[in-house]
Amino acid sequence: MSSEVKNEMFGKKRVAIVGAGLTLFRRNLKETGKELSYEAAKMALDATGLELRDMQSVVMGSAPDAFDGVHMKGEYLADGAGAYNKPYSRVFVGGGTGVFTPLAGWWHVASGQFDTCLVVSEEKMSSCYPHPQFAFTTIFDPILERPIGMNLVWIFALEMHRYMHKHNIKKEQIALVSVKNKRNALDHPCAQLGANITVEDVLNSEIMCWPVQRLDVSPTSDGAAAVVLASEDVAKEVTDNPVWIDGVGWCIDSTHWTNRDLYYPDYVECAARMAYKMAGIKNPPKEIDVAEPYDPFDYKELHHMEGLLLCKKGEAPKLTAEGVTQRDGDLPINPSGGLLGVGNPIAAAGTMKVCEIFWQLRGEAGKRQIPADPRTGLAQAWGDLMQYGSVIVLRR
Amino acid sequence: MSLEKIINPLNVRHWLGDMEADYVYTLGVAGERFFKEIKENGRIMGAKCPRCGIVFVPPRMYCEQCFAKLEEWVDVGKKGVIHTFTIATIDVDGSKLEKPVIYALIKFEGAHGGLIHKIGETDTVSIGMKVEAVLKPPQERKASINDIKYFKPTE
Amino acid sequence: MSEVAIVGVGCVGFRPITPELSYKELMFEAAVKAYEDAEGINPRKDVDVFVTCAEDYLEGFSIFDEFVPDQLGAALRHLFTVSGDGMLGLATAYMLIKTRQFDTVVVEAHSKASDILTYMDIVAFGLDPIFNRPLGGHPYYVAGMEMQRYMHDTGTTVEQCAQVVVKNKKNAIENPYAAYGSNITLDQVLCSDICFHPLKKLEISTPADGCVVMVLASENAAEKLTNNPIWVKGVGWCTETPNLETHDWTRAEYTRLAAEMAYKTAKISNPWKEIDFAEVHDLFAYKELQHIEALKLCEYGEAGKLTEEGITSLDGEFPVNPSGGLLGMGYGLEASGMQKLLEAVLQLRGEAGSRQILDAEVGLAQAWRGIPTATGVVAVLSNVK
Amino acid sequence: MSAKIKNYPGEALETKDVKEGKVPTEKFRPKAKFAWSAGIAMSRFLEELKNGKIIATTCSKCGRIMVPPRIYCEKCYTPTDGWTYVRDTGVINTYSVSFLAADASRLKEPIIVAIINLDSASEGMGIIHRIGEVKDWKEVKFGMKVKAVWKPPEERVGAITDIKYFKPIRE
Repeated sequence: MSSEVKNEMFGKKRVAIVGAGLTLFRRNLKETGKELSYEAAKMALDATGLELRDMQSVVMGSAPDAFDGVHMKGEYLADGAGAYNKPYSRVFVGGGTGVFTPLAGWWHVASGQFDTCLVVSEEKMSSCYPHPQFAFTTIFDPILERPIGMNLVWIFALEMHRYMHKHNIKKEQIALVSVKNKRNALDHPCAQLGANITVEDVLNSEIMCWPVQRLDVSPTSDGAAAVVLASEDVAKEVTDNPVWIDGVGWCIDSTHWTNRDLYYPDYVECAARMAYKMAGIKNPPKEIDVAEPYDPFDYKELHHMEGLLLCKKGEAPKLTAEGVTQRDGDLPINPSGGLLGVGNPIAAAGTMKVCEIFWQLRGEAGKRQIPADPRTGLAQAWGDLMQYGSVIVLRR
Repeated sequence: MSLEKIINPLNVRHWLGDMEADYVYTLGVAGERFFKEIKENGRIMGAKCPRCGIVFVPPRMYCEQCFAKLEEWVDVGKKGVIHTFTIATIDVDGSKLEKPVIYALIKFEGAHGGLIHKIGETDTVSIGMKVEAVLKPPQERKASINDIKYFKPTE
Repeated sequence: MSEVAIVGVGCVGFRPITPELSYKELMFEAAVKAYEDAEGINPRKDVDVFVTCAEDYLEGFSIFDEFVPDQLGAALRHLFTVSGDGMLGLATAYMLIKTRQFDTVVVEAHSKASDILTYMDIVAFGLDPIFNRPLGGHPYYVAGMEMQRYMHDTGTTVEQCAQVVVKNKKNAIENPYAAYGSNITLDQVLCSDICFHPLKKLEISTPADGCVVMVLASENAAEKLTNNPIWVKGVGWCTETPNLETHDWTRAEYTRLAAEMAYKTAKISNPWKEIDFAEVHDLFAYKELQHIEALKLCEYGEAGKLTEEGITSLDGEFPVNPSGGLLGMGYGLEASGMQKLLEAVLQLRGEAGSRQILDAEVGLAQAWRGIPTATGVVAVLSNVK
Repeated sequence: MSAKIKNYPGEALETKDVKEGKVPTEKFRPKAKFAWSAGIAMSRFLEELKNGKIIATTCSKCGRIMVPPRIYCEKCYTPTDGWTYVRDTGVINTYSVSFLAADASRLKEPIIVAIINLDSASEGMGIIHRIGEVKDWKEVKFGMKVKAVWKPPEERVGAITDIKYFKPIRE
C-alpha cells in the first residue's frame, strides 16, 4: 500500500502506539490520582525511550468526578499526566472512556497537529466513601429515576435478564466468562481478582440483583494506564514494532434507555462498523485475531462480542462453551483477564485493554501471550446508560 | 424549537436534588510523607528534582516539568516570604465574614512553589512580608495542611 | 482542501435564569438555530461527529454525556464529551476535520447555572483536596491573590481594572445575547464591596444561562453549507499547572502558550496589526488585562493603560470584548469560550448590529476555565480564507 | 514490554486500615445542591401524574407516541406536535430482583424492579418502576401484564413516585 493511500484511509497521518504503562489495580491504593497518572505515564514513556519533553500533546481519560471527589478532575490531574505547559484536554464518555481516550489521542496525531500524544487514563474510586455506589446513584435522571431508589446493578440486571430471555441463555453459560477471565487474570501482574473459580462458585455466590450474582461482577478499583502515540515517522524512529491504530469508532444511543430493547447493543455495532470501515475489515471474526471487549459483568463480554459482530446474535455463549474464546482458542477474548479479573478502575480499565492488545500484538504479553501470533486486535469499552460504545482496531 | 412553551409561571416546575457523598482522600506517597514530617517533626520539606535542580514545595512524587522521580527531600525551614495575598471578606455562601481572612502564598528560600495558607496575628499584610509557620501543638496534629494554624509575621 | 470553517451558529440566552426550559430543551433550541443557520443541515444524516463540552458538577449528574444526544439529533450517532470549555470543543472539531475522516462536526456547550444552588461550593470542590481545600473559605480568594500580584508586578491600577467593567457592561447594552448590560460609572465600580482585596464585587462576572451550538465543516463541505464561512485560521490550547503553589501568579502563561500555537498556525507575527478585535476571558476584570498581555496584543503591564485610554473600547483602535464580555453577557460556565466565538463569528459576518466593528477581517477569541484552573484556549478566525 | 517489567507501581492499602483511620486521610463532603428546571415536557408530565394520568408526546412524522414525553422526536429531529394520555397498564419487558439498596447495603425484602412497556404508547416505550403485590418474586414473568397502583390523590405531589408501583393483573 502506498503511504498516500494509507493516509487517506487512516487519517492525514497514520498513528501508532509505541509504548504502554499500567499501575496495579487494587481496591485501595495509597497514591493520589495525580501520582497514579504519573506512574502509568512514566512507565509508558520509559518503554519508548522518549522523554516528557518529546510529548507534544496530552489527553486524559477519567470517568465521573464523583469517584475521585474533585470537580473538574481533568484539570486537577493535569500535572500527573505530564500536561505541564502542553496542549491538554480530557475526554469523558462514562465507562466507554478508557478505550475512547486513545481514540482522542489518535485524532491529535492523525490530524497532523502533533507528532506525539501522551494518553493517560486514571480512576481513584476508593475516594468515594464508603462505597462508589454513592456516586453511581447520580448517573440517573433526577426526576424519572433517582426517586425510585435506583442502584447501578439494577440496570445491568435488567439488561442481562432481557438478553437471557431473548436468546434463552442460562446463567451457567454466562458464568463461564467469569471463570475464564478470573483465571486469565492469574497471569496478570496488576490483577486485583485473579482466581481459579468454578461455574458452581458463580452460581452459588450471593445474589445482588437477580440475575446478577457477586461473581458475575467486576470490583471497584484504583488504578491508571497510559499509552504513547506517535505519527508514522516518529514511530519508526523509536521502535521496530509499532502497533498501528487502523480503526476508530464510537457511538452513543438515545438517553431514553427504557425505550430501547436492551437485548442487543446497537450502539456497539454502530461504533464497530465505523472502526471496521476505516480499518478495511469486512469479516470481523476472520480478521480479528484477539479481542478485549468490555466485561464489567460476565454477560457483557457475550453481549459485546455480538455487538462487535464477532459472532451472530445469541451465539456468544456457545462459542464460550466450546472454548473458542480461551487464550488458545480460535478467537481469544479478554486474555488479560478483563475487568472481571484485573479490576475495574473505570477509565484505566478500558485503557488496560488497549495496553493488552498492544502487548499481545508485539508478542510481549508473557504468560498471557496467545499462541496464535496475532496481527490484528480490538479493544472495546461501553458506557453511560447502556448507550455508549468505543472501539479501537490495532494492527502490527 | 419546540412548538409549545410554558406561558403560565405557576406551571414552571423545579426538581430538587444533590450530588453529595462522603469522600476520604489518601494523602498520596509524597503527601503522606510531607504531612508526617510536619506532624512528627514540625518540619516543612521540599523535594529536589535530580535533573532540573528545582526544589518543589510542597514536595511531589515527580517533577511536573521533566517527570523525574523526586527522592531527595530537603528541609526548607518554617520561615518564608509572602509572594501574594488577599483579604477575603465574604464566605463561600456569599455572607459577610465576621472577621476577614487573609490568604497568602508563602514562598521558602531556594524553593519553587510554596504553601497557600492563612496569615494570623496581624491585620496588615504586604507582598514581601516575612512570615513563619505557627504549628498546632503536636498532640493536635493530624497530618493535614491544618496542622499549620497559620503563618504570622516574624517581626 | 484542508481548511476548517464555522458554517452555522445558534445561541439561546444568555439570561440570569431560564426556569421555563430544561437544560435539554435549552440545548435543543440552540441546536435547531445552528442547524438552520447552516442551510438547514439535518443532524440525523449530515453531521459526522458531535462534540459536547460539559462538567458533571455543573450539571448535577455523574456522566452528563448520557443526557446529551437526543436534543442534538445525535441518538445512535457519533458523539462524545470533552470535559472542558466549549473552545476545547472547537479545537477538537478542528483536529477531527483535519484528519480528513470527517467533514461536518457540531460543537455544543451550555450553562444551566441557575440549576445550581451551591455554585461556589462546587468551585471549591475543584481545589486540591489535600493541600488547598481543607483551608476552607470562598474559592475566589485565589483570584484576589492573583490580582494582587498582577497589580504589584505590572503597576496596573485599581481604576484601570474597574474601567474594564465600565467598558464591558456598556458594550453589553448593545448585545441582545447579554444579560448584564449597564451604564455603570467608574465610581460605582470603585465603590463596590471589596470581596477579596483588591478584587471588588462588580469586577466579578455573574453566571448566566445559555447555550451555543456551532457547526464546523471542511472546506469542501463548507461551500455547500454557507455563503459566509468563518475560517478557523489557527487554534491553540495549553494547560500550565493545576498546582496553585507553582502557578505563575502574574502572567497568564497558559494563554501565552496557547496564543503562540494559534498564531503559528494562523501565520500571525504581529497580532496587534493583523488582528482587528479580540474577545478575551473576563471572568474577573483584571483577567481581561492579563489576557490581553498574554495574547501579545501589547507589552506586559500595558493593558491597563490601553483600557484607560479607550483603545480597547468599541470605538477604539483595538476593540476588546465588543460583546460585553462575561462581565456584560454573564458567565456561561463551559459555554464561556463559545460566547467569545459567537461574537467573533457575528462580527466577522457583519451581523453584530450596533456593535459592528467596521471592516473586521480577523478576530481572536480566548477562553480560560476559571478558578482554580490554568487552562487556556485561543482561536484566530477570519472571513477571508 | 509487559513481560519484561517486573514491578508495577502502586502501593496497596487494606480497606480496613483506611476505614479505621490507620492511614492518614483528608475527609470532605461537598455541598452540591441543585434545582433542575423540569422544563416543558417534564413539568406537564409531573402535573399529569398528580392527576393520576400518564401523558405522552407524539410525533406526526414517524407516528410515535413517546413516554416519558419529550418536546423533540429524537428519531426525526422535529418538535413533537401533540400530547396524548397513555394507559397506566403495560407488560413487563424485563425485570430484576434487587437485594441491594442504593447504598449497596443488603435489603431484607428484595425490591422488584422492571421496565414496563406501557399499553397504548408506541411499541417498546418502557418506563422503569417497581413491581409490588407479588408474594414471591419468582412469580414475576416476562410479558406479565401490570397496572399502576397510585397513591391517593391527596398524597400525590407530581412525582414519578405518585405511582407507588405496578402490580400484576389478570386479563
